[in-house]
Amino acid sequence: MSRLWELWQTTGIYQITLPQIAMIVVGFLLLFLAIKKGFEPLLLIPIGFGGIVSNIPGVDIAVGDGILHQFYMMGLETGVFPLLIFMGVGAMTDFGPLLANPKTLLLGAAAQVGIFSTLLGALVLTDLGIFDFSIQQAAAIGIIGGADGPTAIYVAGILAPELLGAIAVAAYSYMALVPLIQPPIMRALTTQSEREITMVQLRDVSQSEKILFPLVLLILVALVVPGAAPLLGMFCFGNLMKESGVVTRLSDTAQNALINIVTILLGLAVGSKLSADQFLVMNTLGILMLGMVAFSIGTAAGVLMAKLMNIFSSEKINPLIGAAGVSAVPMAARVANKVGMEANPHNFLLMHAMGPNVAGVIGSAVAAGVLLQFVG
Amino acid sequence: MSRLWELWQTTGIYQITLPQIAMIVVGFLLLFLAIKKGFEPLLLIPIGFGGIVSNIPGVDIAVGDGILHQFYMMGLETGVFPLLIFMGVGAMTDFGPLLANPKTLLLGAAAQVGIFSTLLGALVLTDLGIFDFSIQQAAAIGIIGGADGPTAIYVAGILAPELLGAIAVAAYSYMALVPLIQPPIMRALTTQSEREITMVQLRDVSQSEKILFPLVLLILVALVVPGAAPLLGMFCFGNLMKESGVVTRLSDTAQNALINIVTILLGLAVGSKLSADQFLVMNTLGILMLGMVAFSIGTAAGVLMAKLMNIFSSEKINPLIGAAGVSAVPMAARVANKVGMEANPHNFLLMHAMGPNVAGVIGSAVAAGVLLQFVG
Amino acid sequence: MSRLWELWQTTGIYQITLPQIAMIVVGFLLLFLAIKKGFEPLLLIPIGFGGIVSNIPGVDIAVGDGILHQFYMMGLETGVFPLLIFMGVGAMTDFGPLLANPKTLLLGAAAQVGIFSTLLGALVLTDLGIFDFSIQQAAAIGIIGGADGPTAIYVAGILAPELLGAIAVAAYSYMALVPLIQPPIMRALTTQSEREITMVQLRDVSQSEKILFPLVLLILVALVVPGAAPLLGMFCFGNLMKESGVVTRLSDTAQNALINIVTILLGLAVGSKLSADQFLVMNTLGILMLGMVAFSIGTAAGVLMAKLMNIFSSEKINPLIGAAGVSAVPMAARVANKVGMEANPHNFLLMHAMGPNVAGVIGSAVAAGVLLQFVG
Amino acid sequence: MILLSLSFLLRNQAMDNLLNEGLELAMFGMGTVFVFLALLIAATKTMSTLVLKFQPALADTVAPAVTQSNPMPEDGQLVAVISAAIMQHRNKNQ
Amino acid sequence: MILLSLSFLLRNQAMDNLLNEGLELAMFGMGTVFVFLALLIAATKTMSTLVLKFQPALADTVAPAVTQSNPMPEDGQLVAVISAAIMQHRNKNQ
Amino acid sequence: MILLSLSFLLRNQAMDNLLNEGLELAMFGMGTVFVFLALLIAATKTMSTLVLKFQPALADTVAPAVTQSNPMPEDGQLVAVISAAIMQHRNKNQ
Ligand code: NA
Ligand code: NA
Ligand code: NA
Repeated sequence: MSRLWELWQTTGIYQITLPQIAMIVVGFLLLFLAIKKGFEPLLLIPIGFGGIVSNIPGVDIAVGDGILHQFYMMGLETGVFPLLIFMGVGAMTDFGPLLANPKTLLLGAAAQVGIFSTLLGALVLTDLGIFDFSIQQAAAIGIIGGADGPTAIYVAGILAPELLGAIAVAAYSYMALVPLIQPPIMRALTTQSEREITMVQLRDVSQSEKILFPLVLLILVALVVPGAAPLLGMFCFGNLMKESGVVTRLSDTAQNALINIVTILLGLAVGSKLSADQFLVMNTLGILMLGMVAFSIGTAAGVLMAKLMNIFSSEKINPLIGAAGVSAVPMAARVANKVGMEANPHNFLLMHAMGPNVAGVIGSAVAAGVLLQFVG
Repeated sequence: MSRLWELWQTTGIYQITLPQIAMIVVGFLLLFLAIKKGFEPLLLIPIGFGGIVSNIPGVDIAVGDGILHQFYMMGLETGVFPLLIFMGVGAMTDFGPLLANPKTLLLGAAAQVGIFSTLLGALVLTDLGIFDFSIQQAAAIGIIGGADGPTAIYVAGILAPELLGAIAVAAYSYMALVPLIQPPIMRALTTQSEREITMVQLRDVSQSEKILFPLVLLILVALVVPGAAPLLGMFCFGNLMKESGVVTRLSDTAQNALINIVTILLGLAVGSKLSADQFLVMNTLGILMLGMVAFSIGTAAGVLMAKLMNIFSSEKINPLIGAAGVSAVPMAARVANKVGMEANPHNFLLMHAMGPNVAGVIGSAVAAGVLLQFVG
Repeated sequence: MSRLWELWQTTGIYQITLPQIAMIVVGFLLLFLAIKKGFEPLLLIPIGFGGIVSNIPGVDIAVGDGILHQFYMMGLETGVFPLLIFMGVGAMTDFGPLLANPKTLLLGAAAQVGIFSTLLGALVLTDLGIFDFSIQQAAAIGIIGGADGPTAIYVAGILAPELLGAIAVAAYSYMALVPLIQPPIMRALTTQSEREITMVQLRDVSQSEKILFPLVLLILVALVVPGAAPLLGMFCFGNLMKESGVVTRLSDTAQNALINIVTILLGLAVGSKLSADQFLVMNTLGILMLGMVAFSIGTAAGVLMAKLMNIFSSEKINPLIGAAGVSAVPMAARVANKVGMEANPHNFLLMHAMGPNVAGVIGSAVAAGVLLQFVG
Repeated sequence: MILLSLSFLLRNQAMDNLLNEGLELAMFGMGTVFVFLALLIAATKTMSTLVLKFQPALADTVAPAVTQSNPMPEDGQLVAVISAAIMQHRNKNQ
Repeated sequence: MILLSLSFLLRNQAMDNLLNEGLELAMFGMGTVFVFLALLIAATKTMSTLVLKFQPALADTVAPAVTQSNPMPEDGQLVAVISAAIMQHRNKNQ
Repeated sequence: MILLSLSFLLRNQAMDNLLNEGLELAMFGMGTVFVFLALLIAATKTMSTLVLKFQPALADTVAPAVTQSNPMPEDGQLVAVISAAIMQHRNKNQ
């Protein structure tokens, strides 16, 4: 009988705690959102599943020798996984629209206001005693506003690994919510006639420009923000492999087998940070709130910057594409296009919005570099 | 001249020992079986080749900084390789037939009798002084009866790494021999009329059920056998990726590039455990014998369980599909189909046998979880 | 203001040194050669790019926790990357032409004279006080003459990691320059009538011979040069996977996803050795010079060996295919074919040259094994 | 002599303990496997019944939602669930 | 009481320091982002202008060179650049 | 002065040792490469001869055996070989 009692003690029913149940429910919710609602399923399925298994009691999965903890140590503690994903994203990125209209880079800069105001917001909430964030943690939270998954995970892994789970969940959830978060802000800050602005068709960009751009970007990073070199270096490397046209097999692998393998492992590793004792803290609420604020401010700043540029420039920009500056590639560009077509059904903004969209990736990686350099 | 003598001393001809020659012959035999006889070539080619190079004298390949030892430390010592393979297998598994007829899960349970009776057999042989197995070793040997390669390797890697080579060789050899081991047992335990039983066609299973099944299984694992969570967690994760339909690129990679890479490395790593001094011990003979016993008992138990279920149920099961409960996917299911068609050429049992076949994977993973929890 | 000054001090413009600028220029030159001139782009793009980012000041990329240093520690320090590439190359190699005319193996042996005379050359230059190479370094430099990238990287990684960058750059640059280096030497050492020699068509080789060859080679390595077993073991394993025909999925992965992933990581890791302080040393000049000498002597030795063989054999060999013995697969074989067609437009030497070409891979791996065994 | 047979007995006892332990493990093991798979049968049947009951409703929604008609409520759900969980956890720990 | 309010003041000072640091970081950060992207605009435009200017010359050479018509000069270039760099480096360090 | 030239001599001796070592290595190395590849020629020719001799027998069996007509004897072979090896190993170590 005493043996049966011991056996019973090994079961999950006996050992499970309420917080663990709560986190398993959160994990299932993430799976539900990913599968049924199409919320960034590539990341949220591994993260959600990883979150569930990390809260199974009585077995080490997210700690010690557990498989998810091994993935975490292998790829997040070291930064290898987000950097490899960034390389793959680089190999998938087409800088053509940006090269055709380089001034849209400024929209990608403006949208990063979301990062820094959120950082300040986190510190103000700490000042007010509502939450308790260090400056490193505030910086890691701010980067959610970059709307770029691997950048957020890379920065959080270095500056605030204890918040990694919440930051990744917030970043990917809000990226999936871009079609809901952005349109009201975009409409509120623009007039009907602004939304109707049509833009001149983009010129063709030569292969040479596409090959040289990642190298120009790399040099500038080296000279101005070395702290952004790991992120943007890998990004430019991926893009150069693609555009050079002479290493198709490497570029294909970076865009497929390699990025897929790393995505699976990274998602599970992030999931290991969804264990109840790390995730169910007040700070998580703050992160979810601040992340939403970051997206909203970034969107607003992008739109307003476009309006500002229109004051000084004769060639008008449709301010809706400013919202695409937060990155969230390619969702935010699609949203700009959709809201634009509501105002003028013949106005196709998609390609125009792709410029600020990829500019936003560069912008947030630069912001990440600054943060890593100063508080890392 | 003394230099030439030194040179001669570095050659393999000078350094090689009889046991090393014997193991190289064993390695060639495994290659022969894999290539010429089609014995589980995906695993036995890397294992056999790894075994050969591990017995080359005068160079560190299976020890120290040797490449195969590095693969071993990287993937078997940590459990990463078998778990990633299990994820890939999950992404390849179709639970449809099982969902259409869930009671066949009991057949997958019954076949695990092979595991536990072999465990006992190993301890009895130790009691009789014929072999010398600890309870951990006995458990690792028993799991051969699970007829599931990655499960056996995962368990052996934790409970008895010193037996890993012999256990893996036995598991894959006997899995390849399923078409020879099972039919006589199946025929001996069934009557002609039992073998002729035709089964009602399986109902169609909806996508929703297929998505929910891995999650239901996962919850049950969490609540009842947390020790099985690493194995079944990765398995369910792979299956969910496949069935969710929203992460096709991840599922494809898990089923192809990733599982292939890991199979190569895992096979070579297992091969590193075929060095003469670890493999050429009396216990290896015991393992080969007991492994055969395990398969036979598992087969018998599956068949008998099906007959037992027919006593209590009106909807008759063809007892041949009980033999598929040992797993050895999909070989055992094919064997059940073949033996069934000998009795009744119009009786297609293949799909019916797939249910117990995948149930056997779950059953042996649960058994593995129990063993890891109690003697790990 | 003092804060602005601090900010300025973090920029690359402030921190960069002349040697770093020089190395960044070298990196761009490698990219230029790879992209515009088609110089071994699969390796020189990652190496060149890695070299550039490794010389960005103020950020750890090639040292400490930097991503490229992690790749280096993961794959070059351990030897894993070059060995996995060798496995993939094995899976891509067709030994058919070699099996049809096995005596061409001697041409692959002769071409290795380049390795050992370069080794001696490096020691003579040290003796003369011009450079300062240890015997390990001299051996690592000599192996450039093997004209085989992964072999050179594997050997340099073990014998002289401090020279790895220069050796890899020299090896791949000269492999790309084979069409320029070899023809003058080939023409100088042969008469017009020798270059016109036509060779009898190669016999068909059976599948059995192709399966058995890697095994025969492996046994011979085990018996004679165990030190070559890691390199040739992985090579034979890849080839056996391909020729066995029963593990197509593993062979395909070894030839594609796996080798591509490893090539990216290996190239970047080699690039990490192009940091100014390691690369901008006098010894690098010596390596570039000696590497050229190694290629030239290897070419000459191959051609002369073919002429020597013609003295003793009735079945004449076109001495041009001797030059293919340096390996540089398949470039050197194409060069032999091209020079042959200049002499006789109807003389197709390509398939005949593939024999010594792959023999050269075996030959330099054996030479590498000897060097590792005696000075490793 | 006595010592020898005693040590033999002791050895046998140790062995029998091992056998006993093995028997216990085998019983608990098979028991757990059967209980687990029986529970899985029940759970699977329940799941299938529920799914088939709501099939008309589910059939069209289960397909990967390419259009995100109205995901907001669910995210509200997410934030609500997480918040509730944190609150509960906090109260418990105080 | 006095101590308490003092500690509160001190805490606020520490807090204000944190806020100040945050403000500085935000200003420098946004500044760097804007300066960087503005420089990138300039660099990109310059690059594009140069490329378009030499386009006729570049157009055909940029395509991956399958034929290596005359690569030697470039390798000479490589060796020359590396040599020059090493010499310079050496002279500087002497 | 004497010391200097002595040290120069000593240095040269050390150098010559290095050169000698290098020469030895080069000779042994080239020797091994040639011996190895000569043996490989012999082994390959023997292998090919044997294969071509038994080709009719081998031709159809070498193709990956999809059907496992009668693999049992071979497994018997495997167990027999392993058993024999273990026995031999054991006897030797006793
Ligand atoms: Na961004
Ligand atoms: Na099983
Ligand atoms: Na070679």
